[in-house]
Amino acid sequence: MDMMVLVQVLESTMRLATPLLFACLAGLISERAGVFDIGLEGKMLVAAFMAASIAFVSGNVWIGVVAAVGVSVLMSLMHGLASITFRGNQLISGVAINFLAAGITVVIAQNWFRQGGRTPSLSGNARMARIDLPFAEALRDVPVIGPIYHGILSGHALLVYVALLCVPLTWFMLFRTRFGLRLRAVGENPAAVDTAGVSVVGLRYAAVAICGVLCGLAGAYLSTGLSAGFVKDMTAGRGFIALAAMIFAKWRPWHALGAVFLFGLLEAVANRFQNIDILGVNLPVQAMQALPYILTVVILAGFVGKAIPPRAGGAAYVKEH
Amino acid sequence: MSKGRIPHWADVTLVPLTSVLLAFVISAILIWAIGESPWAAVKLMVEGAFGSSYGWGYTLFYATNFIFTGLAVAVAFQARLFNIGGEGQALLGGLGVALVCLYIPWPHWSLALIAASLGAAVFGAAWAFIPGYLQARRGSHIVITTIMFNFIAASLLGYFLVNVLRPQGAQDPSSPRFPAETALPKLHEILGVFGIPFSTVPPVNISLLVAVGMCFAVWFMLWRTRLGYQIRAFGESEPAAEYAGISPARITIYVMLISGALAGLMAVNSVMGEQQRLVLNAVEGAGFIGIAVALMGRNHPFGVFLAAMLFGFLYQGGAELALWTGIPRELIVVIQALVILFTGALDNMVRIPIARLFAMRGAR
Amino acid sequence: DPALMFDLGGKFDKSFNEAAYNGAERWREETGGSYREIEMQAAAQRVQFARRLAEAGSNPVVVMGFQNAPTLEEVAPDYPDTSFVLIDAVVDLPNVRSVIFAEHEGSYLVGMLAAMANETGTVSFVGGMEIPLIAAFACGYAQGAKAVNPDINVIVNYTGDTPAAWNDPVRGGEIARAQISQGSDVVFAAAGGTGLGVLQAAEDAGVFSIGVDSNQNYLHPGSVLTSMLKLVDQAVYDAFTDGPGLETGVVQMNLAAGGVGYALDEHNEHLISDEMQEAVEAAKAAIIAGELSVHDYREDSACPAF
Amino acid sequence: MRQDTAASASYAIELRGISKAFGPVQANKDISIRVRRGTIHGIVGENGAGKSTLMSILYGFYRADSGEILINGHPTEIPDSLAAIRAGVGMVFQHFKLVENFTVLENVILGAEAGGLLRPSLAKARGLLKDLAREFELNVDPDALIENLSVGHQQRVEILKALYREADILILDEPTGVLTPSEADHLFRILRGLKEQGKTIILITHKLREIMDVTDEVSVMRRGEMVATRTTSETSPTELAELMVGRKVLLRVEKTPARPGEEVLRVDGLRLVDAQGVERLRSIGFELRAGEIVGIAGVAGNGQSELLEVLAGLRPAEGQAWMNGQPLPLSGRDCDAQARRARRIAHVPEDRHRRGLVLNFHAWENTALGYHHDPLYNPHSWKMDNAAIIRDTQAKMDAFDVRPPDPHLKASGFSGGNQQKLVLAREIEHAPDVLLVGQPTRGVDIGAIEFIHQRLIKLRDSGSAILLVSVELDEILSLSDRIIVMFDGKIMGERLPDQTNAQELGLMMAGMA
Ligand SMILES: Nc1ncnc2c1ncn2[C@@H]1O[C@H](COP(=O)(O)OP(=O)(O)OP(=O)(O)O)[C@@H](O)[C@H]1O
Ligand SMILES: Nc1ncnc2c1ncn2[C@@H]1O[C@H](COP(=O)(O)OP(=O)(O)OP(=O)(O)O)[C@@H](O)[C@H]1O
Ligand SMILES: [Mg+2]
Ligand SMILES: [Mg+2]
Repeated sequence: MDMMVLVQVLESTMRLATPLLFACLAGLISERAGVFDIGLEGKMLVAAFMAASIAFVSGNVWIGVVAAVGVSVLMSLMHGLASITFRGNQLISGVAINFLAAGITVVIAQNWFRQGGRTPSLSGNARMARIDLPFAEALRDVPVIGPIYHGILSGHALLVYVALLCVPLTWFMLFRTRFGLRLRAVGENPAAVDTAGVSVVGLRYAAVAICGVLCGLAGAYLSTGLSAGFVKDMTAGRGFIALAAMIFAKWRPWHALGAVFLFGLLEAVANRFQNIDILGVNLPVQAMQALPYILTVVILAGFVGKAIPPRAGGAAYVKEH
Repeated sequence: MSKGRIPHWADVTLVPLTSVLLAFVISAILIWAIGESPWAAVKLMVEGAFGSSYGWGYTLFYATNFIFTGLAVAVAFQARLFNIGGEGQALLGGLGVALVCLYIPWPHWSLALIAASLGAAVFGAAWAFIPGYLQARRGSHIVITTIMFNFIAASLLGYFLVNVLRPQGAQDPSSPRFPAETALPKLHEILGVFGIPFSTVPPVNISLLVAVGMCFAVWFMLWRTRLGYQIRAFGESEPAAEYAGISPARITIYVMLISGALAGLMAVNSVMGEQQRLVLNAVEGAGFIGIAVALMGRNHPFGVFLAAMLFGFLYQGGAELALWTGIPRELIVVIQALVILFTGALDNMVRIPIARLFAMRGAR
Repeated sequence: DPALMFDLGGKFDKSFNEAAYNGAERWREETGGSYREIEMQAAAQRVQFARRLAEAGSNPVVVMGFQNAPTLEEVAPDYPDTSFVLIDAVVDLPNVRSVIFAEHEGSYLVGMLAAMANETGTVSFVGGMEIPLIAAFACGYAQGAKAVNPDINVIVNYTGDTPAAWNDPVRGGEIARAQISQGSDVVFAAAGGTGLGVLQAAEDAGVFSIGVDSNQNYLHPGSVLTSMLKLVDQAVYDAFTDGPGLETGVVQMNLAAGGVGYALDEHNEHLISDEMQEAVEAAKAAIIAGELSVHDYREDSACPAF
Repeated sequence: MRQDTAASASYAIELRGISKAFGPVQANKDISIRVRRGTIHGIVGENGAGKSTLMSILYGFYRADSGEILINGHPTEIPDSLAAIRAGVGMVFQHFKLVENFTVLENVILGAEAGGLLRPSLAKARGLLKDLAREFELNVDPDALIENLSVGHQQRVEILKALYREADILILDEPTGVLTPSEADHLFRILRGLKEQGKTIILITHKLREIMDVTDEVSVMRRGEMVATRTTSETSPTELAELMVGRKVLLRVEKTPARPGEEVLRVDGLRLVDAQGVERLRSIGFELRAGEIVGIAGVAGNGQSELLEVLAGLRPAEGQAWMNGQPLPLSGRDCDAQARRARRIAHVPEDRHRRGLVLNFHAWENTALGYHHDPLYNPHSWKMDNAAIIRDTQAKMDAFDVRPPDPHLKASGFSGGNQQKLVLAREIEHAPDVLLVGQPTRGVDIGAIEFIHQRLIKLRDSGSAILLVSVELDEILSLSDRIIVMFDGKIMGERLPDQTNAQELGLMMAGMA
C-alpha cells in the first residue's frame, strides 16, 4: 500500500478512535468500580448536544466543553442515584439514560434553535481548532518520522491529545494511587473496602462522576471537534462500540487504547476502501460495511481469550437483606 | 436501618404504580414546559391506547412485538447471558419469514403461519447460534458479539433487500408483497368468530396469541422442564451447574438458540402479520426495547408480558399524542425513558418509603 | 385543513422530510391557513396515521416517502372523498396524486458542474444507504460528470446499513476526507444529516461540496458549489394550495416541470462561471427537449456510467 | 454512673442490650456481654445463633437496632467500620474480606494507606509487615496474590490487616474452620502472643477443644440470646455443648467395626496436571470396598480436593479407574458429573456455597441438583414433576432434621449446618454405591456434626463405600475404617485408625514418613 494512503487511514483512525477512547476509559473506570454502564451512548449524546449548543451560544468551544462535561456528569450522578443509592438495576438505568438522551436532546434543541433538533452549524472559535504539534512542519519531510509525526499525530483537535493522555493517566490513577487501589477494590469486593473503613458509596460515586467527565469529553469532541454541530442520534452506536472495546481490552487502560485503535482503524479502512475488487468480483457495499464488525468477531474469537469482568460488577452493594 | 416488610400485593402493585405515576408527573412537567396541557396529554394517551378497541388493537400489536423480543432477552438472562442481539436476530427472522412466504406456495394461512414461524425461529436462532457458540467454546464475550451481529445483520438484510428480494425496477428496497394466502387473520376476525366486535383497522393479528402462547411456553420451559431447570441452575451458579453435570457450553448454546428463535418470531407479527412484505429496518428498535421490557419484567415471562403491554401503551398512547397535539415524538421517547428509569431502576426509591409506611402502620 | 405525514426519518431530516415541512410552512405563512402534521415512530403507524388523518377530516393528506405506497393502496380506497398525495412513488388510485421526482436528471446537472469545477480528475459522492433511490442520485451524478469529462473518476461511497447511516455526520465527514485524500475535489452528499458532516469536511479541506434536496448553499458559502434541488417543498405547497379535490394522477417532477434542478444564488454565483452555467443550461434544455436522456438507475438497477 | 464507668474500665468491651433483626429474623435479642481486657474470650453457639451478627455490630459492619457499646469503659458510637478501627477494634471475618486479585500488601494497606500515592504506602507497609510477621510468626509473601494463597495464609493476611491498623481488640470469627490442625496450632500460638502483649481477643468457634485450650472465659449463645458466660477453667465441653444445644450431645462418634465387602471403586495411576502445568496428582492408586469409610488425610492443598473433583467428574485426568469392575472413563466425552451419578457415585462437595447448592434456588430445587435426570422427578423424561420433588424434599428434610423444614425456603436462608444437611440428604438418600465427601462438617455446629457423623456411618453400614476428605484429623480418626495420607499429590501411605495417632499422621502429612 502506498505510504500516503497509510498515513491518511491512520490519521482518520486517530480521529475516529478518540471519542471511542474517552468513552471506553469512562466505562472502564465505572466498571472497575463495580458499576456497569451501558448508558455511555446516552451520556455522549447529551454531551455532544450541550457542547454544540453552548459553544454556539457563547461562541467559545471551551465553554461548550465545560457545559458538556457538566451535563454528562449530571447524567452520571443520576445513574449513580439509581444504581448506587437506590440499588436499582444498573443495566436498566443505563438503558433509560440512552432513551432519555435520544429524546431530550432533540426536544430541547428544537425548542431552543428551531432547526429541527439540530444546533446551528459551528464556525470559528465555536469549533475546536486543530493544533500543530511543535516542529511538525520542520519534521515533515524526514522519512518515517515525518509521515508519522506530521501526517498522523499532528494537526488534531486538542481533545485528541487529551484522550491519549488519559490513557497513562487512567493507568496511573488505577494502579499507582490510593484512590485507584480503593476503586479497583470496590469493583472486586466492596465488602473488603467497607470493612477497611472506606465508603463504598463514596468511591462508586466518584468513579461514576469520572465516567461522566470522560463521556462529556467524548461527546464534546464529536460535535465540536469532529463535526461542527449537533445532529440527533449523532453518536450512532459509538457508545456500544466503546463498551465492546472495553470488554475487548479486558478493562485495562493500555489495552483499551489498542482496542479503540483497532475499531477506529477498521472503520477508517471501511470508509476508505468501500469498493474493492477481489479476484474480479466486486464485493457488495454491504459486505465492506459489515467487514469491521465481522473482523471484530473473528479477532475476538481467534485471539482474545475469555474476558473476566470485575467480580462485583453489576450488583449493588447490599450488606443485609 | 429498620425496614418493615412490604406485603407481596403491595410490592407488585403499589410500588410499580407509584413509580409509573412519578414518571408521569415528571413527564407532565416537561409537557407543560413545552407549552402543552399535561392533563389533556394523559387523557389522550390513556384514551388513545385503551379507550377503544381501535386503541387496544394497536396497543396489543406493539405489545406483541415487545413480548417476543422481551422474552428473547429474558430467557438469555436466566442463563446470565446478555443478548443485545435481539435486533439482528429479529431482522434475520424477517428474512426467514419472507423466504417461506415468497418461495413456497401455501394453500392456507394456518400452514403458512406454522412454516413462517419455523422459518423465523430457525433464522433467528441461527443468528444467535454463532455468538452463543463463540461464547461457549471460545469465551468470546456475548455482549460484543451480539452487538457486532446486529450491524452485520443490518448489512446482510440491506444486501438481500436491495439486490435479491427487490423486484426488478422497484424503487423501494423491500421484498414483493407476500401472496394473499399468507395473510394472517386479524384479531377482529378471530373475535368475530365469538361474536365480539372489534376494530378492523389495527394490524393486531393471530401472532398475539402466538406471543401469549410463547409466554406460557417459556414459563413452562423454565420452571417445569429439565432444560429450564438446567438453564436456571447454570444462570444462578456456574460451578454448581457443573457440579450437577450440566454442561455450561451446551446450555449456553441451547439458551442462545431459544433466545434467537424468540427474537426471530417477532417477524411473524411485524413482517407477516402487518407489513406483508419485508422492508428495510423492519425491526425498528424493538430488539432494544426488548432489553428494557425483559429487565422491567424481571426476566419472568409474565413480567415480560406486563412490561410489553406498558410499552405497547406508551407507543400507541404516544402515537395519539403526536397525532392530536404538537408534542414531538422525541418527547414520547423521553416519557418512555422516565418510565423505564422509575419503574426499572429507581423502584427502591419508591419501595423504601412505602415499606416505612407499612412499618408505621404495623407498629400502630 | 390539509395534513402532512412525514416518513420515518422525521420532520427534521435536513433533507426530504424537512423540505416537505418547509413547503407546508410556506403555505401557512402565505395563506394563513393551518394544517395538521404527524411524525411516525414505527412502520405500523403508516396505515394508522393515514387513516386517522382521513378520518379527522384532513384533506388533502400529503404522505411522504416511497415506503408509503402500500399504505395508500390500503387506505385511500376507504376514503374516496379524501384526496391523497403521495410523494416519491406511484399509486394508481382515483383519489391519489403521485408525485415523483427525476432525481437522476437533477443529479446529472450537478454532476456536470462538479466535473467542470474539478481540477484533479476525481469527484465523489457520499450516499446514506445503498438503496435504489440513492443509487439513482449517484448514477445521474456520474453520468453528468462523465458527460463533461469522460475520463473523470467518480468515487461512490455509502455510510451504512442501519438507520444511523442518515444521522452520522462524523462518519460522513470521515468518508468525505477519505475521498478528498483520494483526489476528489467535489463531494456530493445525499445522506440526510450525515451530509452535514460531508459539507463541513469539504469546507475544512478547501474543496467543493454539493448539497442535496433543499438549497444548502448557505451552509458553507464559497464551499458548497451548488445544491441538487428536489422541490419536495413545492410539491407539498402545490398540494396544499390545490386543496381538496385536487387533480390526481401522476405528477412528474422532472427538469421539465421544474421539480428538480441545481441551486444558484448569491452564495455560489461566484463559483459558477458563465461557461459552466451555459453548459448546464444547454444540457438542461436538451433533457427537457428529450434530446438527452439521463439513465434512471431504478429502471434496471444498472448504471451506464460505471 | 461514675462507679459504673469505673467498674467497666477493666473491660475492653461491654455490650449492653444489643438487638438486631434482619427482616423477620431476630438475630440478636437484648444481648449483653463483657470482655475483660487482655484476655481471650470465646463465644460458642449453634449455627445461626447470632454470633457473627453480634461481632459484626461491634465492628460497625451492621448497625444494631438498639443497645449500647462501651469500649474501654467509654460509650462509643460505631456507625461504620472506620469508627470501629478508630476505636481499636479489628475483625477477621468468617468469610474473608479480601480482594482476591490483589497482593497481600495491597490488601493490608487498603483503607489505611500512608498517602495519595501507592508506592510509598506499599514501601512503608512492607517494612511494617516484616516486623509484624517476625513478631507474631505471621509469615506470608507480601507480593503473593490472595487467590494463590491457601486459606491459612489468607487468614494471616486478615490478622495482619487488623494488626497493621493497630487494633487492640481482635475479633476472630471461626478462624479455624478452614485451617489444618497445624495451622490452627500456629494460630493459637499467635493469639497467645497477642494476649501477652495486652491485646484483647474474641474468638468464635464451634470447636470446644479450642475453647478449652486457649480461652479465659467463654460465652454461649443460643437462638439470638446470650445464655451463659463461664470461666473456662470452671466449665467442661459437655456443659458447654449442653448449653449450646439445649440437650445432651455425644461428643464421640459411636460406631461398630466395618464389614468391608466387594471392591466397588478402584483407581490406578491417576495423574492430574493443572492449567499452569503443575502436577497436582501423581500416580494415585487405591481401592474402595463396599461398607467402609476410607479417610484421606492431608494438609489442605496437597491434592485431596483435586482427587475428589476428578472422581466426581468435575475435571478430566489421566489414569484408569474401575467402578464395580467396569472401566470408568476419566476424560473425554462421558466424563462429567452426570455420568458419574449414572454410575452411582455421589458427591458432597467441599464448598457447599459454590458447588453444592444454588443459593438462590429453593430447597426443593436444590434437591434436584444433579438428580434432575432422576426418573422420579421426570415423568416424561423432559418434564420436571415439581410436586414430586417438593414431596421428596419434605421427606428428606424430615429425615435429616433440616431446620426450618420448609422446602420453599431459599438455600441461602438456611444456616450453614442446615445447608450441609440439605446437601447430605440429597446425596445420601439416593443410596449411592460410592459417596465422595469433602469437609462434611466445615463450619457446622456440634449438634449438626454429631448428626452428620451418624448419618455417614449409617450409610456405610447399609453397604455404601465412602471416601472422606477432611482436614479435621479428629474427624478422620474417628470416622474412617482406613486412612490414606496424601502429601504433594502423592499417597504417603495407608494406616488403620486404631494403629496410628495424630502425631504419626501429622508427620506423614508433612511429607516425612
Ligand atoms: N421431547 C422433548 N421435548 C422437549 N424438550 C426435551 C425433549 N427431550 C429432551 N428435551 C430437553 O432437551 C435437553 C437435551 O436433551 P437430553 O435428554 O440430551 O438432556 P440432557 O442429557 O439432560 O442434557 P445435558 O447433558 O446437557 O444435561 C434436555 O435438557 C431436555 O430438557
Ligand atoms: N445479612 C443478613 N441478612 C439476613 N439475615 C441474616 C444476615 N446475616 C445473618 N442473618 C441471619 O441471622 C441469624 C444469625 O446469623 P449469624 O450469622 O449471626 O449466626 P452465627 O451464629 O454466626 O452462625 P454460624 O455458626 O453458622 O456462623 C441467622 O438466622 C441468619 O440467617
Ligand atoms: Mg457466623
Ligand atoms: Mg445428557
